[in-house]
Amino acid sequence: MTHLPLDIAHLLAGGLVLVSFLMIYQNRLSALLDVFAFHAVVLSASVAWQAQLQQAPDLYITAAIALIFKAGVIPSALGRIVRNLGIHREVETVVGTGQTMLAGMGLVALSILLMMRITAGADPLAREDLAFALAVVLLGLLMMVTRRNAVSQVVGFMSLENGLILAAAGAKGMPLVVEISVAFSILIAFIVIGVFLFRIRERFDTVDIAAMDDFRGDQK
Amino acid sequence: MTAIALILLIPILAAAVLALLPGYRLSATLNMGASGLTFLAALALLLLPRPAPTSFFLVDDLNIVFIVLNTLVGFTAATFSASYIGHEIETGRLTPLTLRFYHAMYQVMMFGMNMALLSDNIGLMWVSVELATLSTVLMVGLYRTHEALEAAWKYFILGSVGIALALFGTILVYMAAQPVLGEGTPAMVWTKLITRAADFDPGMLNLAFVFLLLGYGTKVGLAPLHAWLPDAHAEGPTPISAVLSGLLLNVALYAVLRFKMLMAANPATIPVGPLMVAMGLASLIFAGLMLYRRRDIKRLFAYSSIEHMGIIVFAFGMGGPLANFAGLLHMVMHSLTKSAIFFSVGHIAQAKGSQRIAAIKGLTVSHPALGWALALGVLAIAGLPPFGVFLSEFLVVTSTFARQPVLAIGLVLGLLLAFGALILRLSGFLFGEPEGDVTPVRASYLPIWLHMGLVFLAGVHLPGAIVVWFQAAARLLG
Amino acid sequence: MGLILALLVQGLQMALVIALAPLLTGLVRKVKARLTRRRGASILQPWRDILRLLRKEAVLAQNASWLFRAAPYLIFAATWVAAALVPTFATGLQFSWTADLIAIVALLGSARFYLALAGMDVGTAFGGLGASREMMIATIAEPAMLLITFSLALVAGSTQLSTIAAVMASPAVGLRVSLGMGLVALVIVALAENARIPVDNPSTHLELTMVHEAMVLEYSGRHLAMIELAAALKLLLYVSLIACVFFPWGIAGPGTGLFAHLAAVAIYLGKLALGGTALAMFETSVAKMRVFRVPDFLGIALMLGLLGTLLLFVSRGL
Amino acid sequence: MAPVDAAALLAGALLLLGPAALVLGPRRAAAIYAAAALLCALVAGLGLTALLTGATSTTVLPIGLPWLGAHLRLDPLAAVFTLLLGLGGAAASLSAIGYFRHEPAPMRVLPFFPAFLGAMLAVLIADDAFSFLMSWEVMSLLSWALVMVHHREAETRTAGFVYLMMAAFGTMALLLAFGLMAGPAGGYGFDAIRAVPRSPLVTAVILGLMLLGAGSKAGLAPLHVWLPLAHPAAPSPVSALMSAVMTKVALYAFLRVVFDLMGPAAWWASPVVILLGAATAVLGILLAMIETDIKRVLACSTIENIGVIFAAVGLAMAFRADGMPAAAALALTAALFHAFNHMAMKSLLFLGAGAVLGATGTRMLDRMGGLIHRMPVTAALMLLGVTAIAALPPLNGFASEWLVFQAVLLSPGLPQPVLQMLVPAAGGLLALAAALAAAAFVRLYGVAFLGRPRSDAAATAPEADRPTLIAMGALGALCVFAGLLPGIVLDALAPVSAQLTGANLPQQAGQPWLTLVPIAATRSTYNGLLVAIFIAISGGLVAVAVHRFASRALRRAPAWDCGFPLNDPTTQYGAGSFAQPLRRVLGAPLLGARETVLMPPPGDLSPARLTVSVGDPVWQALYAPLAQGVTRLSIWANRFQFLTIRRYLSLVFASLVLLLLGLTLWA
Repeated sequence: MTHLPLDIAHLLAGGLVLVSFLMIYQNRLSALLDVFAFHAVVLSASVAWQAQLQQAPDLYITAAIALIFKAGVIPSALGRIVRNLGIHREVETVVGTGQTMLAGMGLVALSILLMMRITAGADPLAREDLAFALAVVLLGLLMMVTRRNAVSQVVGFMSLENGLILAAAGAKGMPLVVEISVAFSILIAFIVIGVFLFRIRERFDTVDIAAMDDFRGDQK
Repeated sequence: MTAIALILLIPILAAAVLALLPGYRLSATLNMGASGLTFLAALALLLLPRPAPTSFFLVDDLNIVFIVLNTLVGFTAATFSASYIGHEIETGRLTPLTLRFYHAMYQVMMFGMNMALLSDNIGLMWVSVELATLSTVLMVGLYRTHEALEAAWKYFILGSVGIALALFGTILVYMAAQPVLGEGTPAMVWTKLITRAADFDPGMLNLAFVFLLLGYGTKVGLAPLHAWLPDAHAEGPTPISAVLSGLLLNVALYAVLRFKMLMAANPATIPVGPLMVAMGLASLIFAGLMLYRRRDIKRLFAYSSIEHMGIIVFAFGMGGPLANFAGLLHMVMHSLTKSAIFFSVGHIAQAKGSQRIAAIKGLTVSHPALGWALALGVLAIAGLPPFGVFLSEFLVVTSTFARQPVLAIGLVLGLLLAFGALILRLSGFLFGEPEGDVTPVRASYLPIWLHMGLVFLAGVHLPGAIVVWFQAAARLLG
Repeated sequence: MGLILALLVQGLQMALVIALAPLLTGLVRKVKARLTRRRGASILQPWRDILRLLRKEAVLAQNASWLFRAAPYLIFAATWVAAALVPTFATGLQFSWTADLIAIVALLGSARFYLALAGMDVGTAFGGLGASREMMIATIAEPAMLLITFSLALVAGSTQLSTIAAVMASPAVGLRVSLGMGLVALVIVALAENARIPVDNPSTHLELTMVHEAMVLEYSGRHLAMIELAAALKLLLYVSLIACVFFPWGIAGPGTGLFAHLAAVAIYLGKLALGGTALAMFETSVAKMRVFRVPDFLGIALMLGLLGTLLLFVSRGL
Repeated sequence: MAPVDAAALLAGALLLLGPAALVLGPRRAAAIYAAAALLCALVAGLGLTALLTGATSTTVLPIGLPWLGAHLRLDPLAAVFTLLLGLGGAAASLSAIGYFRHEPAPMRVLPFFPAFLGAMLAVLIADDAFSFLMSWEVMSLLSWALVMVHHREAETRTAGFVYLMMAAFGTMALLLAFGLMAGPAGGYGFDAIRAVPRSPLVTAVILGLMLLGAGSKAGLAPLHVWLPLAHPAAPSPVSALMSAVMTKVALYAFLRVVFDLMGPAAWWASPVVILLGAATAVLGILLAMIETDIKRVLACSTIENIGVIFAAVGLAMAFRADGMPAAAALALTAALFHAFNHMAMKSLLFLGAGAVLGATGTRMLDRMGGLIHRMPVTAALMLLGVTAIAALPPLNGFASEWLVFQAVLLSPGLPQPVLQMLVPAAGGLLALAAALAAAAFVRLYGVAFLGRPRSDAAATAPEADRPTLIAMGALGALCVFAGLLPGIVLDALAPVSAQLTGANLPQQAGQPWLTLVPIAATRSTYNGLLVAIFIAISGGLVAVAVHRFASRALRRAPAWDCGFPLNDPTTQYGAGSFAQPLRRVLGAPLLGARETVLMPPPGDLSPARLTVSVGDPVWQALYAPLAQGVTRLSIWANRFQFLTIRRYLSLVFASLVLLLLGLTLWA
């Protein structure tokens, strides 16, 4: 039995990390959404590959959800919002992209180091997969905290969640993966609806969270 | 088994019915009835012989405590809400439509929490916690004011991140278990995990626990993950504030405890006690400081919830039979007392037409019954006898000082900080010339007095059966 | 026999002190007059004054209450009892054990307490002025007195005056630094307690400077007589206290015969005369202090008392 | 039925009287207070019998700490304080019958008053850490409720807050102390605590915590600041209870732990207690000398007496540690005797102050005066009280102070030079405090009761109500009794000194003429009875003689006004002016009192002004900075309420990364 299948799995997982970096690198919303769609595609590919590896047909559903929902519906929906709000070419990072990239590097290094050092006992494949998944998760969080407006935070959250799905798919024979991915899709749907909601009511004319901070309680 | 089924089915069915049912009076009654039935089912679960754990559901000494408490407070909160929403309808802050939604969501939330507490499967537990969270998010935003939406949004984002982290932790636990227990469901069944935990890869468990602690800890409201809690409490309808403080925090705490037990079962893992102690102490002192500058009465008590969660986590972090017993007792006492406080606060806010602390003065003159009820609650939560909180704080402080003097001093300082702030505000609420509206309101005192009665009973004489029961649970926690 | 003699001695003592007290005051005045080149009134003059006052009608301020009328007798009684308990010429006093030195000081304290109250009863500025200053002085004089008592008690191993006198008389004691300090301190306290120059001037009625006289300003007739008598008794008490503690020679011990007692009386009279003369000479040689200098003056006594005590703690020999 | 069962029953009855009052309502108030008084009388009787028999009885109730139950115990030590509580409580309840007739909001007092008494009794008989602390805290809570009765005054609210804060602080200290004694296994029963041997260091820590815990309740400096606030704020019978009884309960806690539970303390622990005590005494009475609010003066004098008591207790500790049981017994007995006396005197004075407050409607001394004419009985009884508390023979205050001095005079026997140096100095401080007390109470009585009325209210003040007068009379009788026959009291206290120090004073009853002989007849004796008799006889004789043989004529005339008629009563010496000499002499150096005189230039007709600034230095030095610190911290922390969601997320993110890093390093 050759290592090829595993290497492909690694390749896809690593690819996901790379795409995460791409996302951090983007500072225009429209571009960001495109990259995210690509992120979802890579995810679904790697999930599908895992399904093929583990002979777990139900993972195909997860992959399908990822493809349709995350690569298709959500980005287009968000894209529409962004266009309607006319913030698609906005530059809205908090710290410069450079520092963010550096931080991202650090996070990836951290996650790899962590995996290598503490989970010496676990089986290597799972470990490396997990290292990548962890990296994606952390990068997603990083994106959430370094971006100003809600749309890019949503995107960051979704990339984070892609990392989760990756990890779940990588975990051999983990039950409920499908349910979890479904649940997460619902969650994200909620978020998007939330964003919609804030736009539909005329109260928040922008989705920039700073605008909402005026309504923070306990200031009276 | 049937009892479990009832505990889960009643809420979900009620939710379905309530979603369709117009007319808020009827649905309020139904809501109350359903919660009551759930409570009865929980009692049955407590009294009948325990069913054997399945791969999805589990009943043991630990979670039965949580379940009974959960259903009880769920019931009393529903009773309170019945009288609360009447007033809200009159003032027009809520519409019958939103109320229909509210009642349905209430039951969904109860369903989620009950399932989380009953689940023997860490995946199921995660799903149900998420469910409970989402339903509460929707209720926090119920009033549709800027503040409410902002609070809901904050709660939602932070909660979702927490959920994500918790899920990652869950996956890690599975991956730690999978080599030992084999693929598939068994590797997610807690009862199986705990038996073989010793053979798991400790590193994996450590990593998992970090994520689980942060993930579920966000829901527990531990500083610095607490940010959602005060606003969610302050801006949502008061029954929901009561349920959040009284129940949801416990559910999240329950999850943390389960995984702590898992860690404890594997000697090679990092000691999680110090971690929890540190977070608990941080939350306690931080919340103690925050209490001083609050202007909104509900936010005030929300921070006091953070403070008490800190104490509880501290106690569980210390471990040992005394501290665990104290932690468990403190959790129960806090749920009962804090929800009672929120009940009276809800009525007071309605009477005064404001939640601003500055607007609430001289209650013992203008609304004696409400005022003294609030006084009892606050004095109890501040750790004064003859109430149960005093018993638990007594045990925590004394047992800690004998083992870790420095920690105990930190604990005492935090307690004093919080005590000072609460008493300062309380004497403002109760005494001086009454301000604002002094017209009496019709309030439902039954839930308040029921809770305070129980808390008083626990403080003066804890029935032997309960002691044995709690001690068993404390032993489970190790 | 012993008991009878003791009782006799006790009674004699009480009669003696009351008889001698005004004479001592008279003597002091006489000597002062002489020292300032005046002839001065006879030594008996104080007695004459008292008797005359007793015969006069008492004039009472409108506002005076029963306390004002009762106080003089109370003050006199307290002082008298205190004076009666100080061994003058014999240590074998029947009732000396009813009160030790601390109690005697405290008795004088209660006399002062009621005098101050009486002073405030009338409701004029004078009374309060005198009372407040008197209490201020006493506040510093009393601790000093107590510290002196401590050092005496440390030497004698007792606070009973009879015992102290007996011990002091014994050659074992000898000359001690601490006792010297005690003596000086006691003299200062005595001056303050008896409202003598430089603390207070018994013969002034200048509002700004008077202390004791301000309190008794409203008294007249028999009440004034009582107060005067009490004051005289107090002076006598202090003189005989100093005498019995620091110069205990010649005091008749218990069980000694009648002759010894008579001799002791003679010696005692001599001591009184000496004491009175010394006081007079001192008073003529110093000037009255400002009221707020007095605490410093008494502070010396306090310091000396404490120092003496501490010295004794360091070594019994000092 | 064993005494302890009876005590438990009485405590329960008193505690339940509160809820009962809630049901019965204000119309039954008199009956409820009467019932409380009756129960307290029973408590006193019980305490006395338990003390005289010297027996110890224990029992366990199925409440309190679940696996332990509430252990109760009535031993001589507890019995003394039970007696004390009974007497003080009875008097206060009796006067409450009359006092609260005019209370506008009776239900703010009625339920808490009896329960407060019950809680104090519960503290005394508790025999395990939990029931002890629980009753302790209930006691604080109820007394707080009683302080808050007149909640409309802002100063009352401040007082209540400060009080409850200090109470909580004290309780925390006690919690830690008991935690240390109970050990990690949680042996909360007192018998278990006694059984454990402890190192000197541990006992020192416990002692320190007890000084904080019991000291804060007793009013030991620097934890005394709440007394002058809270005691005056409460209604007078409550002030009497708090000042006269509750401080003694704190003393009981200290004695119980230090002499009974924690085991022998090292000698070097005692100087701290002695010094604290002496310093507290001077500071307290100095404050009393300067305060112008009659109840504040009394509260400050309570601080002084607590100081005296603790100094004596410290002496007892020193003697005990150096193996001088007889001397320790003397010091301890002196402390207990003074505690008993202070209970009687202070209750009497506070009830009197209450009567004055009720009659004149003010607590300010400078609005009173001449009350001896309007309220003769109150005035007479108060005169007794001030004489007693000014430590003047032949009353009880002097007797106990005399004993304390006798104990001080035993200090040469101590081996340690430190103590030899320190004890006489402390003795000097105590003497200073005693002298100051005399001054302070001359001032209080002279300004309030003597002279001419300074306000219309004072000029038309009615005599106090009968129950209060009866209560005051009883207390006055107690003062006289304890003053004239101290020997009897000392013999009654013998079982306690035997229990705590293992030694006793010589039997007093056997002495000729009931003389007080603490050590030996040759060393020092005092006989209050004879002194009183002598004074009475000689004074009486002289009075009779004078009236019989000399003139008895009497004429009323206006007082001498230097020919400058100005009969405005404000020209009398008031509270401030009376205090002035001592304020200058001692207040300036010790309290930082400042006087500034504004003298207008010649020709300017504006009046000259004298402004006096004086405060409690401890407050400035300790509490104000503390409050500021907390405020600053809370302002700093409050920024975390107003972050953006992104920043909150960053917090989560940061903690996650931090933990992961920690994990990496740990591995």
